[in-house]
Amino acid sequence: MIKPETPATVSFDILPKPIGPQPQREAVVPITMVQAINEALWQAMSTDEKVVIMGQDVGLNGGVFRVTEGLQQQFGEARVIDMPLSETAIVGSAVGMAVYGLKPVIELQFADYMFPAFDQIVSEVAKLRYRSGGEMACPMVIRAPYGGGIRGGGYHSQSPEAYFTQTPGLKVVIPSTPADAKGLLLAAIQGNDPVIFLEPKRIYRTAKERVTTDATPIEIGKARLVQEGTDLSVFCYGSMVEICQKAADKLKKEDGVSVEIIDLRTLTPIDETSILNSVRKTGRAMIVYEAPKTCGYGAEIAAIIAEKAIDSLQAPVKRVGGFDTPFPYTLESVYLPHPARVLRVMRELLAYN
Amino acid sequence: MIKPETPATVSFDILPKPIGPQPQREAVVPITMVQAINEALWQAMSTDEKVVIMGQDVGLNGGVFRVTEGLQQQFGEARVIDMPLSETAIVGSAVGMAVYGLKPVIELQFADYMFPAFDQIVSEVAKLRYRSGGEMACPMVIRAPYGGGIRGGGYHSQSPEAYFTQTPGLKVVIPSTPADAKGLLLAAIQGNDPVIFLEPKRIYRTAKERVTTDATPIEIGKARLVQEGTDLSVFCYGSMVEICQKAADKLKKEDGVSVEIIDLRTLTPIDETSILNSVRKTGRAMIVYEAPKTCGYGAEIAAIIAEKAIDSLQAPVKRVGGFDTPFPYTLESVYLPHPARVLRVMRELLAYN
Amino acid sequence: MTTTPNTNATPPESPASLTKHPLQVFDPQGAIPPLETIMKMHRFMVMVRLWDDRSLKLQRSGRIGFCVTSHGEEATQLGVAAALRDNDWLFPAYRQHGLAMWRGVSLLDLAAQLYGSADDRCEGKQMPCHWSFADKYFASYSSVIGTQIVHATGAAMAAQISGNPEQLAVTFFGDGSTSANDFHSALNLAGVRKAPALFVCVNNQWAISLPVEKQTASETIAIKGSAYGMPGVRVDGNDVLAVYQAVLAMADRARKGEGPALLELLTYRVHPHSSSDDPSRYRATEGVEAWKSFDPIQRLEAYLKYHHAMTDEALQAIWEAVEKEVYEATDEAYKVAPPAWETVFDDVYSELTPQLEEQKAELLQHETGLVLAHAGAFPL
Amino acid sequence: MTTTPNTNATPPESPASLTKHPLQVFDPQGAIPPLETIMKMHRFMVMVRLWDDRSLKLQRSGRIGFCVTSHGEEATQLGVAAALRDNDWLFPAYRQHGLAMWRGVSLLDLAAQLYGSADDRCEGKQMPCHWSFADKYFASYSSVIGTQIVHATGAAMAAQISGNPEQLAVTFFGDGSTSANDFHSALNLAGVRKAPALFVCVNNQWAISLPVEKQTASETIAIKGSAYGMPGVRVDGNDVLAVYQAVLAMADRARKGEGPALLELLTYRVHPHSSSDDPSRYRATEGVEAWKSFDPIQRLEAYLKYHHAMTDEALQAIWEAVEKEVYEATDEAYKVAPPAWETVFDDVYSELTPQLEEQKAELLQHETGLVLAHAGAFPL
Ligand SMILES: Cc1ncc(C[n+]2csc(CCOP(=O)(O)OP(=O)(O)O)c2C)c(N)n1
Ligand SMILES: Cc1ncc(C[n+]2csc(CCOP(=O)(O)OP(=O)(O)O)c2C)c(N)n1
Ligand SMILES: [Mg+2]
Ligand SMILES: [Mg+2]
Repeated sequence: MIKPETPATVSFDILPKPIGPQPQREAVVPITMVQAINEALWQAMSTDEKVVIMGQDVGLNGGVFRVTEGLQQQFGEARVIDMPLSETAIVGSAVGMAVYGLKPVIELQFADYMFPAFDQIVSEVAKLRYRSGGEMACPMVIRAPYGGGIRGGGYHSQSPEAYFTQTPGLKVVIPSTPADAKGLLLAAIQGNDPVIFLEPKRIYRTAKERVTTDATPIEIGKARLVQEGTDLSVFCYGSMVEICQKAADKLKKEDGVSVEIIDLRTLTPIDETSILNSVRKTGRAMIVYEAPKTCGYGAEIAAIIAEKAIDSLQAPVKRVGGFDTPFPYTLESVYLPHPARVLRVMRELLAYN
Repeated sequence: MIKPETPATVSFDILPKPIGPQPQREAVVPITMVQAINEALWQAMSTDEKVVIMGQDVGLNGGVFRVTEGLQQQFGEARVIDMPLSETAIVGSAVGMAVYGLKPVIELQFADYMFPAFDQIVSEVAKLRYRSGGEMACPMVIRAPYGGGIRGGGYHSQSPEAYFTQTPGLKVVIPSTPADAKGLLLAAIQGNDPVIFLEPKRIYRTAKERVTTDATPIEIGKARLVQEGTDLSVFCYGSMVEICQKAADKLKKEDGVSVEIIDLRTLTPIDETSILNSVRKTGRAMIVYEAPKTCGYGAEIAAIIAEKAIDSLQAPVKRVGGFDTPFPYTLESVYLPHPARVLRVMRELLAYN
Repeated sequence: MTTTPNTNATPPESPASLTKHPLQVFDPQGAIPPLETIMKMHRFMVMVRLWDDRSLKLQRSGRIGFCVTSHGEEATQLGVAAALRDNDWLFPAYRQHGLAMWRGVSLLDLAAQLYGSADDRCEGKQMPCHWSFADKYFASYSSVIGTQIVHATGAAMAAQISGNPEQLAVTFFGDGSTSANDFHSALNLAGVRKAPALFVCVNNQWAISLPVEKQTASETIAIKGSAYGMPGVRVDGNDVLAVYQAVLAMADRARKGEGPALLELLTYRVHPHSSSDDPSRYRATEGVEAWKSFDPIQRLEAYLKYHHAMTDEALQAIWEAVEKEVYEATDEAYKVAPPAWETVFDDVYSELTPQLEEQKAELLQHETGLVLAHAGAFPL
Repeated sequence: MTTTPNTNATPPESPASLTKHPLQVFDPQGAIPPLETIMKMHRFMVMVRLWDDRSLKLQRSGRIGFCVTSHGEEATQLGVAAALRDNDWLFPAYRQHGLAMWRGVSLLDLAAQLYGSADDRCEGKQMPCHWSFADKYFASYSSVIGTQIVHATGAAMAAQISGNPEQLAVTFFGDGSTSANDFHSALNLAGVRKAPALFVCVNNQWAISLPVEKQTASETIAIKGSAYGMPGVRVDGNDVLAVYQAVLAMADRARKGEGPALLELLTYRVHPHSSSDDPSRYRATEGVEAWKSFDPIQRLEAYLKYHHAMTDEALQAIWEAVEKEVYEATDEAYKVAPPAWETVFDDVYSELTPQLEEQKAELLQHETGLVLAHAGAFPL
């Protein structure tokens, strides 16, 4: 069917323009994930004036985690918008903006507060392209800090990724390093689809690494090989990558065993090829995530392996997740997968015959 | 720690009382799922005056599917409440009612419209008991017709069960027969926990069976053996049970193969024992559900099998789900798992060596 | 609390008691639009009426599974349509096809959507009457009550940001929808940003079986504007010129940067809620009859005749011509086949993901021979 | 739209410009409560003040990870508390510990919650200042802005249904929270049902960094009542007797079945939003200083002295006695150990599910020997 051209709706005469050049930094000096994301936003806004930032306290306050620091001063109140206390308003109005032709990049203050906007995300953002037969779409990025480890209790610590990975129409991205955060966020903003971009707040400032100063996107849809190994495949993402690395280091040192760690990084679309290749190589697989174990994203990875790599398996597929409870306050470090728990399960898997 | 007794808050002097006895029917005459649910509601309201029904159009109109037919006439407007068009208001106010001591039974018009109430369900209903250290709770039942097959398009056909099965604090129940619908609903209303009760609207009126006239609950947490078999285990629920039965019948007739079908029926808590026993017996397993395949509830079942019954497996664990797309309108029967597709996958599994 | 079940037998507001002074402009001194425009409004109101009649027949005869109609609410569509500019964005609900017609969407396109055929611009992805026409600035409505309202706020903010503050976003929703989360979010945000948006509430006094006085205790819908710092205007929604006037005034204000407005167009849902609804269960017929005698098309025709702009015969000719158009389009579109199976995977994303590629390949490899169940009516 | 970043340097509404005629009752002719009650209010206002100071110190010294304070907002708590009955349900947010104190919750119980210790009645499941005391009809607040508002509507409906229409449900929320979905749902439903609920908005003019005029364009918060068919009353929230009066009047009305009310208590957030917030990033200090001179405790003490009800020395003695209580309780509670590890599985459901049994067994079998990271502050 030939469809009528949608007219370039209107002219875009966006004001104000940036007031100054992007601050320079030394490429060799390692930066935090917060800095990397801030830089990605800065660069995206500089190169595409249709990029607009919206959220609570993102303006003068620079966001409660300071991720949007300096952006309103630089790009003005029209493009860095402090929103009223309604996530429905934030996401819903972003749909209208995207339909109009802008590219909204939303910050929701905590991933726990995606739920008041859940209907707009799942019913509207995810499905607008489909239901309109492709005549309309609402590419946008919804950023939210997620996960535990900062003593934020039940409503500042949740990991809601699986709510979104089961929603066709959304892409779901979770970086685990500053460089990935920058590159993946740039790709998300440049892309044509809505992206849920979850940021592991626990490692917002704890790990630093060198990040390129230029604006090079990292392709969405590809996992990252953290370390090669031969005896066991560990799939993880977000702040769990570091936890798995710690456990693997210990295992290497104490048992001389070589673990392959894969940072899934883009949860939708799933990089099945990397997952299956690794399992076919090592014959043993486990998944580590901090959301409640049951029906979490790890279930999908286990299911894919059970469906497509069963012949290679020399042991059960194991999941280490959070408990099937709401997120606790005092006992959060009991709840969260920690290196010792991961290590124990690694050993169980390796001992399996 | 010894906690202060919460006083029986107040007297309950609920008005009006029922105006007449429950209509009699012949126990031998088969009834539909709609009738069975209506009867369960009637009986629950008669025996426990704290049971209150709330929803859109549940009063004079008897609900858009007529499930609450006659209840307002019988129990009055105070206990069968027509609510304004806000699912947030419905679920949120039910939390307050439950805290007060009533037992709300909510009807949401379509499962697709659970999303505007998602925050109240996931943040409040599911977590109130936990976060208050058990001092408060909000047992209630949230009923909603779900699933496809009635040409309702993308927003009257979704299967959102996995959004709830990954939410600790909620129980999730899906009946597939009139008798189960009645017994499980009675158990849900009598229980002390919040229950998401999803009703497969496609078979609301298509299948009839004999149902006991008395109010006997069916325990939540137990799967139902639909038919015994030796060669292959099929796990399913809701309207997919019938689809699987059709495929199994054909397989029996044409290939002489014996399929075991298990209706999971209560998705949370999971009846792992029944699942694992069956797989250990047959060595082959598949899961059939109509929600999008990726990260659907079937992933959890596959993961459990991969984790705990890997040694018994003689073939990959297969999932037949809806496609990873929003629910379509014209092509819904292409989208939905149908007996032919299920049969094909059964044969693939059985042929696997 | 203990009222008897039948309190809503009388309609909440009968035409005789339009007491809260809604704006009315059936007065030739008023700044009504040129006769040409009025005639065009009339023609499209007739088209909506006949389209709805035809849809219901198509539904009854099983050609389509479902429809919603807007009998008696035609003035709320064409009065607004005529007062807007062609590039003002529309964020309608499911009873606003009159605006699509006014904007020039062909009846063939509309009919293809009813059938969900291969010609349907939504590719058969949405149920009947949930159309969208991006080239006409007519946005897609999901089904989820209220969500479109906040989209309009966003589009209006986008117009502002993009240096086009005179381009409006206009959204439609019912009285029932004012209870939805998104109504609140949308109006509050628009108020704060002084966004060029118009919020048009078609108060037809019912939300399926719920009468408006059980929907909200606010005295009117219009008064809700004050909660968001915007004017609320109550208009006789069966008076197409009043609707036109009110929209023009509020649109003018918004284009000048003076901010959004809430319009309450008071009308009545004469038909059942949808092809699946049976109002005899919950409302008496008196209200319906009363409002039928207050019909917006009849009122407009009486006006045209009184002012000698039209004769009975000329009007008759319009009805006949439009009816022919409607029948031809719906019959012609019926011949088109459904979309190809593999289109079910299109437009989830801008490109197929590996998972969708795999599922598509599986479908094409294994299932092309199947004959699947088709059609059948949506049962509610 | 293109205002410079510093427009909100001046506070939106300084005490000198309380122009919209809020109710005030610092007039001895008025029907104020007995002196005894006023004295009790005073004592608890002092307790809240000193409790907050102490919490902040505990946070700064690393004993607790987080706290929220209500400096300057004490009258909004005790004025309401004193005007209610003991079995009226409370659905507070996170700045209402004064009501728990008034109802007789011990400082030890409050302190245990700050530490999340084994004595915490929430079993360490919630972050500091998110307490609940079911025996005092003091409901649990999640953290998710606004959700409690609609719970109150439900509890009020339940009271009605259960034949106790004189028992109120009273909820608290901030100016920011009026933008939330649940505010809208709650008030609309309560209006329709004439539920015996009071909606108390503590308008402290800030939602973290957002000043109230960027939160909503409505002229006042009180005016929003009209959208729901209920009265909206604007009260000087730093005048504890005005608060008391207004609540008493609206409570009376609600108990008589005349329906719910919205109360706007105008005050100012003198402290940072929470222990994690740095207001110097987004607001000037003038507003804060102005409002400090409008302090509710000082005003009450001036009143008490003017009427010779108290001397400076007597007041001083109260401050000292209360401070001692606060320190003793917070020091005593600090000695209690955290909850046992396996309690992490309690109270998800009324009983453990098989999955939780399994996870608990695994924890107890394998992980008792571990030493896990502890404490550390909530960084925002
Ligand atoms: C969130 C949500 N809840 C419930 C429904 C079911 N539903 C469809 S239309 C309708 C009534 C709408 O009433 P109103 O807004 O007054 O519009 P009208 O139909 O009168 O034009 C309801 C409850 C829905 N579509 N979405
Ligand atoms: C749904 C949701 N969104 C965002 C937040 C983060 N947040 C916590 S408090 C707050 C501001 C609340 O302002 P207000 O309602 O005025 O209460 P106040 O803090 O002034 O007492 C925000 C945005 C939250 N807790 N919940
Ligand atoms: Mg209506
Ligand atoms: Mg505030």
